[in-house]
Amino acid sequence: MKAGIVVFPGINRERDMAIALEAAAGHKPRMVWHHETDLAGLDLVVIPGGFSYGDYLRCGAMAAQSPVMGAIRAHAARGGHILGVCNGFQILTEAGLLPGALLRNASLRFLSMDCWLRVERADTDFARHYQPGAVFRSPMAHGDGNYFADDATLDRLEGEGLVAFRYVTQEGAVTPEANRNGSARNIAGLYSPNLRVLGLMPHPEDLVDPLMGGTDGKPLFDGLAAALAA
Amino acid sequence: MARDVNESLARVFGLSAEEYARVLDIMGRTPSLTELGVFSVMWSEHCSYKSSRVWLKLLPTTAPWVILGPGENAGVVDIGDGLAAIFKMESHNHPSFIEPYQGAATGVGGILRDVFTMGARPVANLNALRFGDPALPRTRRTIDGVVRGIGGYGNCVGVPTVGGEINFHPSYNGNPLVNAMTVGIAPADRIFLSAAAGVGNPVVYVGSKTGRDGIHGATMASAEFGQDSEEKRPTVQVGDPFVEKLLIEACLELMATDAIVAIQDMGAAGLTSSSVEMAGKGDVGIVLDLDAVPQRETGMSAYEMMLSESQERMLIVLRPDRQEVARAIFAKWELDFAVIGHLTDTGRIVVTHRGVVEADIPLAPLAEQAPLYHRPTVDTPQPAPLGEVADPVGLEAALLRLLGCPDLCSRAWVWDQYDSTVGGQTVRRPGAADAAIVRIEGSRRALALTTDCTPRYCQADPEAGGAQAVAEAWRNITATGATPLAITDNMNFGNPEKPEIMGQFAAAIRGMAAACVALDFPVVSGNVSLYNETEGRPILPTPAIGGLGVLADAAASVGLALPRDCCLIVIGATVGHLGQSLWLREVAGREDGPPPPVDLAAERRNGDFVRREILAGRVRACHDASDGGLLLAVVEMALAGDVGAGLLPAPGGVASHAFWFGEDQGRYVLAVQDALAMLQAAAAAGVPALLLGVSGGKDLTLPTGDTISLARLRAVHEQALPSLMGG
Amino acid sequence: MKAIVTVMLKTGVLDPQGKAIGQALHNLGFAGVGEVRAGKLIELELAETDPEAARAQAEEMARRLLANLVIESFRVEIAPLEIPG
Amino acid sequence: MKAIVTVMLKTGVLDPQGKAIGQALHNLGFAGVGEVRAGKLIELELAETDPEAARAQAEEMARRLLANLVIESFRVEIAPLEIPG
Ligand SMILES: Nc1ncnc2c1ncn2[C@@H]1O[C@H](COP(=O)(O)OP(=O)(O)O)[C@@H](O)[C@H]1O
Ligand SMILES: [Mg+2]
Repeated sequence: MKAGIVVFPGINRERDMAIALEAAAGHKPRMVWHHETDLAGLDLVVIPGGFSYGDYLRCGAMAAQSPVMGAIRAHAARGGHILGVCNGFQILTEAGLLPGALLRNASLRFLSMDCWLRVERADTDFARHYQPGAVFRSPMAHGDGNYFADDATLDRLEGEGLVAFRYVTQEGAVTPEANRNGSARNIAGLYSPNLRVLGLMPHPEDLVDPLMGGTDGKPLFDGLAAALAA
Repeated sequence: MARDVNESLARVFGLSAEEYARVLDIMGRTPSLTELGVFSVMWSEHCSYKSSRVWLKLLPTTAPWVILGPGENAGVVDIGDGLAAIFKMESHNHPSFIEPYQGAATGVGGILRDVFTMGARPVANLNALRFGDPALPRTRRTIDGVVRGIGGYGNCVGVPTVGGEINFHPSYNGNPLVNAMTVGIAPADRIFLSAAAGVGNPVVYVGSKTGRDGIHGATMASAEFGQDSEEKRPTVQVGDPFVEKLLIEACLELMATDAIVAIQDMGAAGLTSSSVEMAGKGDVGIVLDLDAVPQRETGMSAYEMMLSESQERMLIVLRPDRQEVARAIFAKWELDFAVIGHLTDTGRIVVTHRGVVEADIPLAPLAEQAPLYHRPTVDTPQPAPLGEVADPVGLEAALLRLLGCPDLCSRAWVWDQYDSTVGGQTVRRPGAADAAIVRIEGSRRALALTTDCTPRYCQADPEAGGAQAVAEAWRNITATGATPLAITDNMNFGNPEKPEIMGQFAAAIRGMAAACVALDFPVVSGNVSLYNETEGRPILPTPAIGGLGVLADAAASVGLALPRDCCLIVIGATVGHLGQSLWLREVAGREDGPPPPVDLAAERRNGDFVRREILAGRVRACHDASDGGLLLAVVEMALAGDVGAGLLPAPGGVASHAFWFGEDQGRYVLAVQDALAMLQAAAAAGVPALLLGVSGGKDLTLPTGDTISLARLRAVHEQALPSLMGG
Repeated sequence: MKAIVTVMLKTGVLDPQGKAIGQALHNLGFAGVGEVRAGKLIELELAETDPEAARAQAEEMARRLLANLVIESFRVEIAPLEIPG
Repeated sequence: MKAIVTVMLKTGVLDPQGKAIGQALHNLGFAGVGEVRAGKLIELELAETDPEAARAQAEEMARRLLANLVIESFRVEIAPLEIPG
């Protein structure tokens, strides 16, 4: 798997992501500076978490306009894989590569804690190492993770099976309490129609080592590495 | 700005009549306004340590593993594998009272710069906070703003906030304490220092532009709050964590080259203190051309530029042949870069602006003749012994009250707003262990980090309290299995011109020094914040300690979460000391008696034993017994592990409430599988040990037979702070 | 010219900030406060001197960056640059 | 009445948001953009029907909650409540 991690000014989880990808793929991912415009040769483009451009104005808004986005769009258009985590998810929605938007958390506070995620479908390159319906733990850390889309869009996403993960209780129930940031229909992650683009708010890359409290996030990266093995 | 410089203006600037006379003497003429500004900030309490220096000298600062003690921007210790930990704690108390969000945020930004300016990538932040009575709306607004500010800055720069502490007391009503600590990692042989060298070398300004922010912040930080504090407001600085993040990356990139001769962040008193200190330390002169300074506002005077405390700026002396390399790096990160001067051999700082020499000051006397005061001290009277205190309510009621009181309730509401995992190296997060554990990327090694101080002990007996603060930091690190290495301190006290306050300060230092020596735990950096008073009422003396330890293997650390089917054993002697305990305050409604004595030899013996047992793999969980005593320690372990416990009766000779809520020092609660072996090992080591009970189930069973469900305990513990803060 | 771009959440998009402000005002004892909506305001100094051209430029900026039209709507006002002083 | 409270950073106070927006507009190729300042706008529906009383009320709200007078200043505009539609 040839993975590249896009680094916008203010991104801060690129190192976490590199560790998770290296553990899965066996080699270091390429770091892609936001001025680069050629992503040829990459199987997977990852937009990691952080505060691109300080998250001033709106999270992800300024990054979504930067030069590398043209290359990322082209990568998507040729069916390449894209993973956007946290700020990366926000950037993907701001760039229109995924529908909807991420609003301020309903509590209006930054939320840093573990959450439980339910795997809504396992027949994708991202989720293939999870069981369908499995519940896994993931850290999250964001101020603006409250997923919003209008009802028609939400219905379409559900109808087309594009919801990747939902916030649930440890037992797997979709409840308001499990949905700390207030996301529409407990949506934590979304696929593009071709299932090659995934955006999600929580940070599975921060739970890939037993020392850090678990390996619940590891199957995502292992699955990707297996799917994209050259 | 055409003001006549004279003694009365000097007074407005915070200089005394004698100090101003000394300025005249050094200058041999009336200083310009800019020069007066330079003297006033360099000789402020904040920059000169004029009241505290004579006492700080008593602190031990060396050990074989100390690479650099106090004197640089932060302290440096060897942590093995060719790496160094660089760390420091600093206060932002006054700014946080005036504008809690920005005050706390810029406090975090400032301490981060102190650490990365030395070449370290920051890997952890901690914060030690003291607030007033939480029933007051003003206090709640301050808490809310401070917590948001710390999170807002730390989360954005991507440094995990992994620990800290919070206390409440009405003495902090008009003067909260915000002490921020940063820890970074650098190669031990690539530490960057601030002493300028090389006559002719360029002096370069990088980071954000200069505005009229925080002018006279350093003297404000040294001034007591009075009725007019509201009017001092325009000095508030606004932080830009995005620029700070870029600055970290740009500086670290530059530090990987050989371009830097010396580097220093612009902290309090901005351009003045950074240039004066860099040149002074290097015994060179410096010329600054203020026209070259990147400016955010128009029409700034020399005085304003020299005293501005705009954030996210650094001053660097470069090798002349590397100037373009450096310029390119800062251009890449879209930061300002400007050559604003060069080094000279004159021993003077010369500042020009629009073709006019605005300041020309000899550096040696500015430093050497800085005021130094041996202020009079009065000892704090020894508190009267407490005597017997009857138990008015019983164990269960007292436990529930303590568990939900502001000083003991869960801090999850706070740490849930701090990104504690960014970096992917946080082995033990807030609430998971007595010290946070952060692994060093790409290695098995880890740091153990904590902040500690019990101000009510310091108020009753500053010497015992000073020793206790150091001992508790050492204990919290030990309780994870780590080896304590060194501390940073943040001395928060009232007005040093009052002999009682200076007496508190001196005694706290004596206590700290004794503990540092006994525990091999030297001070490598620190900060002093005086004049923490509102309308003449001082805060509790608060010598906050930030401790750092190291683990050769992160996997060997233990947390405090209680596992099932273990025995609970307390290490250390329990005599049931209730003086100054939280039980006494919250249950008996009294705040008197002496604080618990600190037996440093026993502290060391107990801790070394506990660490050895943890590293031998014979301890499943460990928690020190401190605030609230043994029962609180056991309940915190039970809640963290979601496993209940059944407790045995207190041994004869100690009243039940004193046994369970007394705050005797030097104790640890261990969860072990083989109780007998542990008791025997303790006996062999000459360490007191006692079986307290066993773990299992989902309830706490008190020795009285009363049973309380963990769910109920959890509700009391975890809902207290959110409900106080309104959700 | 000076352009003032006001960005508000579209009706139908949950506005937790507005709600929280409303609640806080209520708690402070202010009566008779109905709906509260929170938005953003961006003031731009433009070199452009023609009001209509300036408006067009600001609208373009709003569409491309200042507002996210999935959730927000915007309004542009144009005013002469004030002489500072 | 409807009250519109505009809250801006005081002049001289660093405005990281405004700065970043200006930079982003520049990167997007918009020329001739001078200073950019970011602020907040809060729209309140007030039961009060007298414009002057409504203004006084909104100003009081701004002073007590909506603006942080340490670093921000505010302006209040009063307008009749629109009939929704
Ligand atoms: N301001 C804070 N920021 C982050 N973590 C905090 C803060 N205050 C307390 N904590 C965390 O809460 C836990 C309990 O703190 P404390 O009661 O002071 O512990 P102890 O008494 O064992 O020293 C620790 O993990 C500590 O790091
Ligand atoms: Mg502690």
